[in-house]
Amino acid sequence: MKQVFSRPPELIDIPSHFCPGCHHGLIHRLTAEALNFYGLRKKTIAVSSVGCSVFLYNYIDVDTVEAPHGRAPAVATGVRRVLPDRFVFTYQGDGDLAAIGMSEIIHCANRGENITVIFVNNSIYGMTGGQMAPTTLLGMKTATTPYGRNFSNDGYPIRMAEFLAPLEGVAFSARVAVDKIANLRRAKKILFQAFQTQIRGLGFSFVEFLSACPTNWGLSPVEAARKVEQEMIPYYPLGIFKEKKETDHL
Amino acid sequence: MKQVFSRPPELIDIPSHFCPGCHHGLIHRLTAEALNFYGLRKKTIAVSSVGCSVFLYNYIDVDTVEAPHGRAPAVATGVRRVLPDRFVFTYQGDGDLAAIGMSEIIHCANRGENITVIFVNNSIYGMTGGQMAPTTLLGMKTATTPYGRNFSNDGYPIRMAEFLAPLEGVAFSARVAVDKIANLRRAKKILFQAFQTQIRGLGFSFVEFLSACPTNWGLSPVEAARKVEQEMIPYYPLGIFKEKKETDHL
Amino acid sequence: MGKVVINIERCKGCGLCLEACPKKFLSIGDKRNLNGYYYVQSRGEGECTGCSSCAEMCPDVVIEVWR
Amino acid sequence: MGKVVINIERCKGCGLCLEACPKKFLSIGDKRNLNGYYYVQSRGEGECTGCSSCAEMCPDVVIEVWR
Amino acid sequence: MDNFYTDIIFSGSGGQGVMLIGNALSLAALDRGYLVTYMPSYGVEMRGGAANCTVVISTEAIGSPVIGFPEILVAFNRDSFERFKNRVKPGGTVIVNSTLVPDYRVERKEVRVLPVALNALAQEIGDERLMNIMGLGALVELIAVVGTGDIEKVFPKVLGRNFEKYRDLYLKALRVGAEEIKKIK
Amino acid sequence: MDNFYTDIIFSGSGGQGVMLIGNALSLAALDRGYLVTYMPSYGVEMRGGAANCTVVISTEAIGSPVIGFPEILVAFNRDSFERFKNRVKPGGTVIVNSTLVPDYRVERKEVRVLPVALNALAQEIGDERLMNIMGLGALVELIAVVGTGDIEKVFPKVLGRNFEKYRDLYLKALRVGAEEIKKIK
Amino acid sequence: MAENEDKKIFTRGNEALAMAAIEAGCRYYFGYPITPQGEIPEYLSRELPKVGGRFLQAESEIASINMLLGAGALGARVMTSSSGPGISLMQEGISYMAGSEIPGLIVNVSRCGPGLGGIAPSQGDYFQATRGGGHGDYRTPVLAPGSPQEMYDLAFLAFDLAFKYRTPVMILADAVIGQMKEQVVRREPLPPAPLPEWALTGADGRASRLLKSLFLAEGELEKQTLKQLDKYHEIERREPRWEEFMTEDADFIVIAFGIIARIAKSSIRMARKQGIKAGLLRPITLYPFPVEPIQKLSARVKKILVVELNTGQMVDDVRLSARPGTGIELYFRSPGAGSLPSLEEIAGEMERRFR
Amino acid sequence: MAENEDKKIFTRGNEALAMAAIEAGCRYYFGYPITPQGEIPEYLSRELPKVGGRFLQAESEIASINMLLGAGALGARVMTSSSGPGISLMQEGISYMAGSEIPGLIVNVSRCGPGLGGIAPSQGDYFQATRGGGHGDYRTPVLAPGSPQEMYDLAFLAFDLAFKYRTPVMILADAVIGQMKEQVVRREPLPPAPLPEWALTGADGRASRLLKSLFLAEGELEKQTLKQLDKYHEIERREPRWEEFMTEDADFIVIAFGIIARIAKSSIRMARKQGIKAGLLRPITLYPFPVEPIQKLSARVKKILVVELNTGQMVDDVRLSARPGTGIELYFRSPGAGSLPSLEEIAGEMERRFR
Ligand SMILES: Cc1ncc(C[n+]2csc(CCOP(=O)(O)OP(=O)(O)O)c2C)c(N)n1
Ligand SMILES: Cc1ncc(C[n+]2csc(CCOP(=O)(O)OP(=O)(O)O)c2C)c(N)n1
Ligand code: SF4
Ligand code: SF4
Ligand code: SF4
Ligand code: SF4
Ligand code: SF4
Ligand code: SF4
Ligand SMILES: [Mg+2]
Ligand SMILES: [Mg+2]
Repeated sequence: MKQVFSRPPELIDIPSHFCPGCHHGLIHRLTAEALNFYGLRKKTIAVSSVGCSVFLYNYIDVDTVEAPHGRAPAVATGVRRVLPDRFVFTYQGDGDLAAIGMSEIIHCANRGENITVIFVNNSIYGMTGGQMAPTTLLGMKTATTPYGRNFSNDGYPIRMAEFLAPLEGVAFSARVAVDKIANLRRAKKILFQAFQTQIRGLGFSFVEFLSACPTNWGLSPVEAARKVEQEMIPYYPLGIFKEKKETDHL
Repeated sequence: MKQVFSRPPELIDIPSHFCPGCHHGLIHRLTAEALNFYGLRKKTIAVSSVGCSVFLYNYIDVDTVEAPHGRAPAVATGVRRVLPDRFVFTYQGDGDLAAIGMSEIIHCANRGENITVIFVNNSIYGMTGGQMAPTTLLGMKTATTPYGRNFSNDGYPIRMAEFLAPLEGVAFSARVAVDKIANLRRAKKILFQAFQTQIRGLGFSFVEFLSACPTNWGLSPVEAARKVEQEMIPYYPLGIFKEKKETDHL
Repeated sequence: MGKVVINIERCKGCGLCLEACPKKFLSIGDKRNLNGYYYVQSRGEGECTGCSSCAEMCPDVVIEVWR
Repeated sequence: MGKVVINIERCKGCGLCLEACPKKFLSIGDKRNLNGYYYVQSRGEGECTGCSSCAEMCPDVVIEVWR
Repeated sequence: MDNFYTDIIFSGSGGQGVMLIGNALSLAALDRGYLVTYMPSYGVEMRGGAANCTVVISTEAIGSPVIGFPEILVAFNRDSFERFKNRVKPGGTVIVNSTLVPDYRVERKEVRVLPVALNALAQEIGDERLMNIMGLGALVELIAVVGTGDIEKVFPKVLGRNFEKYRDLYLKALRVGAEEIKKIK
Repeated sequence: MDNFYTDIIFSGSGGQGVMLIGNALSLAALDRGYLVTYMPSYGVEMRGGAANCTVVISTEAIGSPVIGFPEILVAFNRDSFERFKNRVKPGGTVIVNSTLVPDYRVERKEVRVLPVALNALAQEIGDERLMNIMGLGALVELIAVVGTGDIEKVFPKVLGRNFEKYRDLYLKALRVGAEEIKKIK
Repeated sequence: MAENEDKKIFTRGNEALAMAAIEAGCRYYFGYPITPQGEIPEYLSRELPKVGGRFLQAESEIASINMLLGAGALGARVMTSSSGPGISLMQEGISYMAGSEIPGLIVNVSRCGPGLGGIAPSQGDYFQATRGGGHGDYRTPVLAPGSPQEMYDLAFLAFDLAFKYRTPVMILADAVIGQMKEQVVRREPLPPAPLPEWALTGADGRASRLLKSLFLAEGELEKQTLKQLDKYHEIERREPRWEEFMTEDADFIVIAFGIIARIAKSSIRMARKQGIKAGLLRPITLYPFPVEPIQKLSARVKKILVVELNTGQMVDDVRLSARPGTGIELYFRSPGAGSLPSLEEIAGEMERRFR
Repeated sequence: MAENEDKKIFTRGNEALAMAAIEAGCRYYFGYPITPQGEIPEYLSRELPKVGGRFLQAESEIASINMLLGAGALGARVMTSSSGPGISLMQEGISYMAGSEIPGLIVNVSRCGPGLGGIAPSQGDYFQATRGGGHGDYRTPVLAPGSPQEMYDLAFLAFDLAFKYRTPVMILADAVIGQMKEQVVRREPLPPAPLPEWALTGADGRASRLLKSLFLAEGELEKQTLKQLDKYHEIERREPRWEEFMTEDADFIVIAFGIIARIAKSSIRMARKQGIKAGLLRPITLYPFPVEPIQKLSARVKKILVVELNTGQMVDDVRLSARPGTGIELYFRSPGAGSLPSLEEIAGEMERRFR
């Protein structure tokens, strides 16, 4: 018999701190697999962000700098400018990227920084205990929308993958999910594509992962995954929204 | 004989501090005319921003609060939440709104705050002496792009009116110019439309004015106006990009 | 038939009004105002229709128009 | 014909793997591991094809698959 | 009232209802005229499932609601037992859930360990989830500052409607816990 | 070198080349072995067209490069004349551009006013824009710290290629300015 | 919750503060989530709509403070809350509010830094709070609650001061005071306050108003700052608040605030039992600092021990306040998980230094 | 410009600093426009590309400081520059850099506040700079140049200190020092510095590295902060720098920094002519503050006059440094257009107080 599935060595072999059924774990693994596939461990500089995934560096075995909440794209820009030949990625939650970090992500994308952004949209602030995120669905109750998110007070949930796509600097933008095996496998392919976008120097690549937060959704892991399918995907369609085939600016 | 053109009383009768031929003066006047037309003086709260137009309050005779650089949309949100029946507008330069204030403008737009944003895109930092703005055209030399703006270092000039339009909260988004009389008259109509959008409670309205900065462009006022026509409008097309006819969220 | 009244002390001589005048009724003169600007004046030929274009294009709201 | 190796002490009993198994080969047992989680185990019936779906869906990378 | 002071750490995993019983004890002691502080764990501390709270009950003004070395530890699972057992003050007591920590051991002589098979006993009376209430019953019996009756009075506040519905079960759990302690203390 | 100190404010509107002559004077004085500071107006101060700079020339270490009350004012237009005229130190001097400020008047007796019709004279020699150089010539003659020759030496640095092209014109402007002052000082 | 209707409640510091804010007339909240202050927005998102107020989770702390500025400019009672990193991000906005004389309440339920640091309690933001972490010459009154009861009481005081002096006011609590529950006695809610005469409302029947911090004309900013300085001097004269505990006969004084002062009180009781005549001075206002009582005490006592949960910040203010020559010592614990000193630890320090 | 090739040049403070940064090995600049520091980015946008460096105008000050953090994490010599409001916005990032021990240079060419304030020179950011305007217990070395020459020299020192101590370093200048031109003598550019052993470069042939400021485990943050505290103590011991001027025989001492110290020197010359034996102590490092020389002088002189262009900030540090009982007075001008004191004004104050 041959081992057909094993932990990628880029994913450090320790127990994770994530709640049971949290999709962060899956997205971490896919990231490690992509690093592995392209042989990037030795030339990668990762930028972690603030959220449940702050401990990225405990799990992914690459050089890492911890960015302040929301600022990973700016930190990554600093990294990128100094070492243009390294592989650089950020890993950011939806509070981090789409609320406090909105300016940094847009300008980074618009500059076409040749980095990859892994964006984990779980429609909630996980780490701080379940407050409304910019991505929280309308009507959803959270710690700070006890009566449900309401457009006229709280605005609409924002679709980052589509929103960023029109920016000239964006070479690749897509949305994926890991709620079931088919989506997960497609997610992996798309993440690999994003990595390749950077490797080929095409510019800014962005992959939005729909992700379950069973804890703050108050659901079991299986129910939470189902909510991704039944409530999130209808509002946040999966797909590739931009895909440059070659650099336009060199 | 009848007087067919005179200074609107909302525009305080003092000399302006703007450079000769600066379009800020025109945009100020159109703003005053709109306030006049809709009889808004008594119920308006204006939010000024930081840039050459910081002295808005010296010219426009309404209650005004001065926002920190880039934060006018947040300040306006505070205003709007306390007094939902007042007329609220911000007046912001392109450095202010599209660089440092990117996060605030997007979130304000996305929330659909019922305010009007007057956005003055002169493709440069006027007040601080002609540095690159997010809107500076490619190739343009500025104090901080002495070799011309270059995409691979500085990113692409950003088209705010189009960029904001897809956000659900945005009720009205348009781009206008005041470089010659036809454009100016159309600009006035569109500004009035934006004001009406707010008056009717439809949500966030946004008017981007292409504007000349003869001083920092190093051109005469007439040449500068011509540059608006020949270089800016081709990249920044005039038009209405979004126009909601009724509220969708009440 | 129109008439323009120019507040010459406020004029900055930018020339936007003359560009806008369909009648080429205006010009920049050779006298300076107190602020040192060569200010705008009627060219002394042609006729003003009172169309207001000049006034509308003036960033400093220097011109009043009568008709 | 496949085989799954489950690192039961790492399992958090979330159940995502069993949902993913086309063969319904896995189940959550009634024993807890040291962390207090009821962990996943083979149901003892059916057959594992070694398709890896379970392992791929496990957020905690608990399962190794052989084929 | 005589001078009195005690402090307790309740500790377990997220779902075990640790905070709830800490609150109940606090309110009951308050009703009895004591000064009380309650200090929960919070934030990232809670990720990975740990949850604990500290209750201080005293007749004198309470300084710190945070107790490094408690007089009493109520440990609902292995992690919390391991984390806090060596911090219990000399002369102090540990109530440990022996269902989940069958091999409980405190190396220190001066600390008394009272094992109660909380999950098992709770299952016996019909619902494993009542283990926290049972733990509270045990603790109340141990410290003898408030009675189970006092706890009963505050239950509506902390349990809400559930209490109306399952009143008897709750009270039974409380009682069983207390009785277990009586047996061994 | 004997002890020496003077400070000058050059003031005019944006296009008048005020900063340029301040720089030229500074460099020339530096070459002569003086200590020199140059302080420009900057930022929003410059909006609306005002521009000024302050040059301090001294044999002793210079404290403030910002001078509230200068010994000498060179005023190229009305605004700057009005703004600074009453700040000139008792015993000080104002060189004023009498083309643009025909009705110059300083109310204070202790201040000497030297009118030079800079625009007019510059026009005469062929280019009104040379008024700033002419003003510099006047100032140099007045303070007699550096000669027009010293200024000539630094012109390539501050004027760049223009100087090669219009060398004679620049020097003429300098001379005319100096001569005007000689006439009236 | 039913318990909220009683006058005596057992509640968390954060909730007590939020409750008091509403009772003090606050109707607007703008804030961004951060631990350990989460219960404040949680409470207000639930309760503000019930009293006709508005709760908005802002997209960032920068947006929050600027929404505060906008709402405050209308004369509304408005607040935000955050912790360490979020408060740092607010510094520009706070400076603008101070410069524009716009009132508002900023709550810092302090956690440990620098950087992301941790979420344990801390007093490491003392300098930032009391010296104006933002640019320019301004100060903000800073209130340091020592219990949930004071979280409650000081919220009232904060709004009083904010409107009396037209200034942003900060409540500097810490994770323990914010998270702990204790009994709190509530008072009567304040009646609605009249709109201040500087408030922006639309220039209806009056000249238009302006709130700004830019003063460019010669002499203008200096004048404005000196006016503000007078205000700060008045605050320094009239508003210092502190608690003295067993100081009457004390030979030794501990100076501490917030959670540390609470613990130190128990330590003092312990030390007294051991025959050390110690007392406590607890600054309740960190700015204005209670200079006078420290001056007085320092003339009398043998030694002062400053205890802080940081690497030594307030000790500067104590040194600046005490009579020259006073023996002032510092005991600190650098904040972080597990570093909150116990009462025995502080008592031990007293023993060591006061014996 | 041809003049740049000489070793003696007549240049603006801002340009001298930018020039020196390049010569000290700085190859990366991230910054956002603001007056009065515009010449720094202007110079660097022109010159950095010529030496293989990168210049990026960031979208904001927050982005700037975080780009600094990212570039600094790679061991690169990197800088930003700003003024008042922009520096306030950087406080979170500076705190993170300090917490993560990432070096970098932050230049504050100070203007007046609070809020938008004005663009006149100011020393109103003294507290912010020296006390850590950000959250948590950290300090940053702060260098205060008094001339264009020192703008030049201190840029070298700043990078030295930043890398020696793995810390962000601030140069606190003011609008006058930044804008004025004066003669500057240049030195030889530094040879390229070796990459520090903590730098992130990709984990090639070694274990992966991590730079962070989060320390959650029990005791971890306390340990880290105490380690940093040792560093700060070392800085306080080894790095104070100051200038003394005519202090040997002085009966009176003026203490001032930056532009004020420059002016005060002339005032002292004037006072000496009037027979007042005055001298000047000018702190060059504001943190570490030159405690020792002030202690020494205070034991000897009759009075100390602190002169500041703010409402009185450094005076606290002087009080904390001087021997108890020293007569310390403060003369300040609140910053704003037209409020820079003249030499006569300061001399007058000396006359009044020292006579
Ligand atoms: C400046 C700042 N503001 C707020 C916080 C508190 N905080 C920590 S994580 C977080 C958001 C977490 O949500 P998200 O980014 O969606 O990540 P998730 O935990 O959901 O994966 C916040 C607000 C902080 N650390 N810094
Ligand atoms: C936080 C902050 N950063 C920078 C500045 C400096 N500043 C003043 S105005 C301005 C930008 C002006 O450009 P723009 O917004 O395009 O307005 P314009 O002058 O061109 O009309 C800047 C960067 C500031 N005042 N505050
Ligand atoms: S709180 Fe949510 S996002 Fe965070 S670890 Fe738990 S499940 Fe995952
Ligand atoms: S600098 Fe430009 S934008 Fe500013 S006033 Fe002058 S022309 Fe207008
Ligand atoms: S009103 Fe019309 S015709 Fe008359 S001057 Fe003006 S633009 Fe010309
Ligand atoms: S447009 Fe106005 S300011 Fe310009 S020249 Fe005409 S009148 Fe003068
Ligand atoms: S490998 Fe496939 S068949 Fe085997 S247990 Fe896993 S999912 Fe089921
Ligand atoms: S998915 Fe993993 S953690 Fe979840 S039950 Fe299966 S093996 Fe256990
Ligand atoms: Mg999230
Ligand atoms: Mg602009």
